[in-house]
Amino acid sequence: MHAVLPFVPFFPMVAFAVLALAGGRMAPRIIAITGVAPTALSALLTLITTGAFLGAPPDGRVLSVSFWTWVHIGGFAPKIAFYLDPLSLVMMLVVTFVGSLILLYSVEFMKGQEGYRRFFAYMNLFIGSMLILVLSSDLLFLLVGWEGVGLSSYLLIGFWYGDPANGAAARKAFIVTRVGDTALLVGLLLIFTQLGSLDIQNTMGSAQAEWARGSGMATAAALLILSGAIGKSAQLPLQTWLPDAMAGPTPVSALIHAATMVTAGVYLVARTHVVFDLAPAAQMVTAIIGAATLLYAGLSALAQTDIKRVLAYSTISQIGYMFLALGVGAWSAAIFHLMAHAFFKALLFLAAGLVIKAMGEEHDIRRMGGLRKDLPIVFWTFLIGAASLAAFPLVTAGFFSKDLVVDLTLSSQRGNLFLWVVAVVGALVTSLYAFRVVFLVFFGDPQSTLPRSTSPQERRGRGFGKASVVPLLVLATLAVAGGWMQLPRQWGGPSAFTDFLQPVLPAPATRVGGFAESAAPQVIVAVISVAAIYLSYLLFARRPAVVAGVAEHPLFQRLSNLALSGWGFDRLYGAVFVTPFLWLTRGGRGDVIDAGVSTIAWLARLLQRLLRRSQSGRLRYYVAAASFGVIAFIAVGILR
Amino acid sequence: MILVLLIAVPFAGGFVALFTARRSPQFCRWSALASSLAGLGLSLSLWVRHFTGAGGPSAGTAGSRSMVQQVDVGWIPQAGIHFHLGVDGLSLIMLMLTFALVALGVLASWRGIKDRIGLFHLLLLWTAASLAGVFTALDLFLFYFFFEMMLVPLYFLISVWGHEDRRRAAIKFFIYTQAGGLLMLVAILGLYFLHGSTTGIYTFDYLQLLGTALSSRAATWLMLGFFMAFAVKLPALPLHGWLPDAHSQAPTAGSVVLAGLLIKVGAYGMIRFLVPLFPGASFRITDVAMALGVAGIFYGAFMAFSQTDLKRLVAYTSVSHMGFVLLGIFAWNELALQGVVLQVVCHAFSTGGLFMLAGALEERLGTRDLEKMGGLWSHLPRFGGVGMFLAMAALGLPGLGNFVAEFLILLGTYRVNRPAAIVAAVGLVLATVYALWFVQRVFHGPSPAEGTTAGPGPTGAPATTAAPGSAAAPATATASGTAEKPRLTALRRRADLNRREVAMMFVVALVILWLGLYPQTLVRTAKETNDDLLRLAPPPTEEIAPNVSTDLMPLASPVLVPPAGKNRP
Amino acid sequence: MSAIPMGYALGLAAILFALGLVGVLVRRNIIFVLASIEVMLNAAGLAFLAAGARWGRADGQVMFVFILAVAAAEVSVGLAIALKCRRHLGTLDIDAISKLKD
Amino acid sequence: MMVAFWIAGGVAVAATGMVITRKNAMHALLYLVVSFLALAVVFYVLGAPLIAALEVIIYAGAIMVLFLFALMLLGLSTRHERQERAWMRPQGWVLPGLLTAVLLAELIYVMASGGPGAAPGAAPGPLEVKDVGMSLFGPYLLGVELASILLLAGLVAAHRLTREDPEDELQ
Repeated sequence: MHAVLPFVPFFPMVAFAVLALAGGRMAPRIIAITGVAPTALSALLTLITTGAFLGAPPDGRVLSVSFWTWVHIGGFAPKIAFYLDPLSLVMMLVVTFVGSLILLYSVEFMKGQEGYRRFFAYMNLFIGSMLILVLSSDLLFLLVGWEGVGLSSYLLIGFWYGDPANGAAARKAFIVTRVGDTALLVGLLLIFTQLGSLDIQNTMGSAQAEWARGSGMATAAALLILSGAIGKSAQLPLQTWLPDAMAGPTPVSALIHAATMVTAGVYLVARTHVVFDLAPAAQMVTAIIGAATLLYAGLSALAQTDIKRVLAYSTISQIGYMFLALGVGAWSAAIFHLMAHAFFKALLFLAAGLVIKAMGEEHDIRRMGGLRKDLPIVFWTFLIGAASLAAFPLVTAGFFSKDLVVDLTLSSQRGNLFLWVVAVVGALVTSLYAFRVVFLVFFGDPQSTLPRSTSPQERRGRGFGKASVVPLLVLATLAVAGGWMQLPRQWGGPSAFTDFLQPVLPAPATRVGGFAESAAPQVIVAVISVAAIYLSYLLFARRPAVVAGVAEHPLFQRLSNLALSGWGFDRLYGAVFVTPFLWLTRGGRGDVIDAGVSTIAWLARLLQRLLRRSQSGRLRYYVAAASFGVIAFIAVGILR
Repeated sequence: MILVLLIAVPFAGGFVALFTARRSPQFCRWSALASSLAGLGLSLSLWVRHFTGAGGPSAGTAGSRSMVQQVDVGWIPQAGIHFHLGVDGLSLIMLMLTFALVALGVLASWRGIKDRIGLFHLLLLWTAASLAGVFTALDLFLFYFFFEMMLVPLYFLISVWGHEDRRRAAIKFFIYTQAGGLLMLVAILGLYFLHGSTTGIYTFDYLQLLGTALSSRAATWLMLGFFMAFAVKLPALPLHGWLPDAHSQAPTAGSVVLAGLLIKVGAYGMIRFLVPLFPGASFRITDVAMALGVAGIFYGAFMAFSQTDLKRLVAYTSVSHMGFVLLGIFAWNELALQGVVLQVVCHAFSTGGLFMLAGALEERLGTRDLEKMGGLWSHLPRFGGVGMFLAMAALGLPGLGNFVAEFLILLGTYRVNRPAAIVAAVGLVLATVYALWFVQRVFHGPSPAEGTTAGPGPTGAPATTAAPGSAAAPATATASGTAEKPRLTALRRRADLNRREVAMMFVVALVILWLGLYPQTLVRTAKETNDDLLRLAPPPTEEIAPNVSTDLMPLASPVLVPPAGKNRP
Repeated sequence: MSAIPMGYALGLAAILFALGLVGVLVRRNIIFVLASIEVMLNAAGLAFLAAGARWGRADGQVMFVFILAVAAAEVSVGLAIALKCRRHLGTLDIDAISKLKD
Repeated sequence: MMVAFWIAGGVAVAATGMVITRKNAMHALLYLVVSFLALAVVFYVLGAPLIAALEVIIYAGAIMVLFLFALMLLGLSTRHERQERAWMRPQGWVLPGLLTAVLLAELIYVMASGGPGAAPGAAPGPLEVKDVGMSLFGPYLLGVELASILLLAGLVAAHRLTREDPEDELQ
């Protein structure tokens, strides 16, 4: 099993190299094969490793493969090495499995696009970097994966580079995440200077030994790591880039901006949970950020009109839940929600992609409607995804994972009632916007007169070959069945997932007795999500007159516009950072300091002009000058 | 003996190139390439013999332990001037860098230079000869001699084969460096006489001058003399005026040599001469120098972003990267010094690559103006790929050499001056801004041929909700009609990088990747020199003892509690 | 033998020199300039003589002879130039002769 | 003896003053001759009869005559006199006068305050013309030769400059 591990990230990287460097024309079929096969192979290898892990776990349930020492200067000796433990295994499963499904889907979705090869090259680069990120044993090597993921996200968002707006969105994503990465870098500096090593396990061990709980160093390190995570996972205040990242093709949004990259932040915090344990202040900050983000993003999603932006804001919101879980110490719950979210959010995105394709590149959900009959498969899979997102009780994986998070928010010692209430309100909003999309897109009468072919067969047959539909079905089953392995505590059912992660991520210390202990909170949450679905049905399917009245109200108009623009963060950052920067650089086009220094040249020229006039050519002036000189000489002689 | 050859070969090669040029330009180019590769071969042989042998350099010869080979012949004995060359890890790295980049420079101007080819290659090879001299000179007088000799051929390179404003740029370059050089000469003479007066031996020999006892005031003034000369070359912030002009007006080979090597003389000089000769004085100006370094990082980034001339943009990026070098030098501990050496080499290759790319683009498009470029990826995919790779190297993508170098520098600086390290780290974000802006304006955006319609017809994804249907992309400023870019529409598939250029870019990319993933080769070579230098000029305090005051992390939340942990380097 | 105290003679020389200088500075006719120069030369000669007389040495008088020679040569050339100037520039104004300036 | 000195000095100064202020060149030159003659008297009083004679012969005689010849060659007419008056505006005298006054003051001050100490030994014996001749052709022999060459140069220059050569006209 040792031998197998290095190949998992190796295959996608090789695929990237082959696709990027191969000159000449490659037939689309060959591109598709070299694009998808390696990741599928990695997925297979991961399954084998998982099987081996479950069956005969290696000693200490850890598998590490070391390649070489990156650089060795005095005490600084980071290594290029992989470290597989249950946490990275789960992440690897999600990345490779969901990744290969999405690659399969994009074989057909991107067919006929110019730059087909470039697309698969970048996707494989992404998957390879993500695997490096998840598997690396050294924080510095993790940074390689971390930035590699950022780079491939930049390349894929700006895939259609023809339109400068896509380029702008790509740059925005890379720069905003880079702000977070710089904070992470400073964190690394601090960690190495204080603890003398960057190897994750080693650092965590020495952190526990060195730093007292709540010590300044621990809090600083935790906060820096957190800001790196916030940048990558698009949490407040660095979340403005994700909605614009929808400029990339839909499979990109599905893979990077739903399932894997944005969850890298969650993985990082989970991986360094020891530091967060030592810094309760930082953990509280994480929880607050999580709660604030899930509410902020939920409300924004409610007002969006572009189907992909709704899902983008919903991703931000769901990751808010994960950060909330991390904040209250429920590490494995966060990872469980991460996995479930990967399944149903990827499903939603892929289904949305088909909807957009069917509607002829139309993104605005207000101009869609009644697709229920036209796209049955897409409708049912989208419905399952939306239900899972809305945590429809008992049936969907979303219910089990979100319920675990919400339950632990209340029962964990680090959690509190206020966070729980926020989480529940978030759940309500989530169900609202999830089913708003379902009702607007699939129910009601068709709004638009866009080119929708007349005959259903033709429409059904249009472009939805097996390659597009199979991933949908697989993800739909996962979105439903994915949750059964981890039933809620109160039910006494199997808790396979948290047990699997137990050695790496300890369960949070829970409060005893009282409201938290009882089953009441779970029932409340379930009831709320169902009620929200019905409310959404009322609001958006039946569209009663009173609702129209409220919609016209100016206050509601202003509020929805505000929510539409992501609560004005873009304008805020534009005013605070972008405009001063542009003003400064435009102002500084001519090199100010260079101009300063070249005033010496100007002075020389000025002096020359002055002295020129003294050479008037008239002899009498020269005699006068000479006599003036004599006088001066004598004066010096006298006065000295 | 090899050391003298290192200088003689390129020098003679210059003559050969000049005389063969009359017969056939191709033969002249090949002979120039041959002599630069010969130099490279010589330095590689030295490196293989001394640094890849039994795990480290053989016992150094007399004097400083790290000197691997020395040649010491009396030149003007009465004045104590010796033709004293010596090579150790650091100078060997610089030598290999010199010959490699000169070879790349010759290759880059294979088709670019058409008139007076012989003279061009003569000047290029003489620059290489004087650079070899600078990096191996151990006699301050000899060092100054080569330091000045280096300027003359490059001045002519810029002023004869340069672009539209070449004469002014060449003169500005010459005056800047000459003024700095003269200050250094004064400092050298000052040191010479002070040493003579205290010890009675009047000599320019670096090894003997090392330990001179100087009054703090004299040391400061002499140090400032050296600092000015190297700060001009490095370009530290206020003295960088010459760099953008010289780079944008120089021919491709000129700017490759300028960016790759001449700038490094500043860094090499500071490491080799400035701090070891005046340890006390240099550590007194550490804070000022680091502030200059950080200011340089930011200023370079801001200016790079606002340029419309491609080569000026790349020139300002090197001002920004050299800000890191200045930071690393004055952090003066093992990590920072290794970072500086790595940054010097990686920057030479990444910026050299960018200049070769800019030169190739200028050959094809006939312009350096970014406004006239845009959407080249669809027509020049190889250009795009290489441009993207080099941009990533410039912004310090982990996995490439620049990142490891900058990380080491930040690590080293973090121990000495925490705020400087943190602010410099923030500078990395600005590096991202200008690197991506460069890629956007040159390669992305609507392709010139179609003019108004979007490049490769994106069938999906209007970016923002406001965008109407995806088909009619708005005519942006860069694609203002095809009339303005007649030349671009003539781009044919064949205009992309040809085999020679791809080979060059491949070498550059390989080196950057190699230094990114396995920099140990370089670290091992420079290790001996760094230990020696740290022995000569021990840093003021081993480490800032982590007392409470410096530990208050500016970023930490207000709920900070003074740490109980002890610090383990 | 000279009962004249040197101070007086030198004073006279100084006055004559000053008058000559004013002449050169003010007058714009070349002839007058040359004449004033003669006056200044004589003043210098007087100073030499005063010193020679004072110390009883012949050197003062020898110097005067040399001054004479110089003055003679100078006047001849000066007047030649004046004639040339009159013929070509048509004027004797010393300010007109400023070709060397540009 | 002193009286002669004062009278001659006064005449010299007055004559020189008139030289500078006259509008008519001829009058100025004649006043100059008077000034030189007065100077000759001063030289004689200072105990240098040879120089006084030389002054009269060469300076007043030869050089001034040369001046007069030149003046006649130039043919100054009354038109020049009016031009002279135009050139000689009174305020033109202010600055040069001031400048010269400062110079004069300085010279006077130097002579009054400085000056050698007491004369070495008694007043020196009277200076014979023979002594002048002896030193002229003794230590200063070289000087004399050079003076002759100088005069030759002056001669050649004057000849060359005033030759009427059409082709090397000053364009």
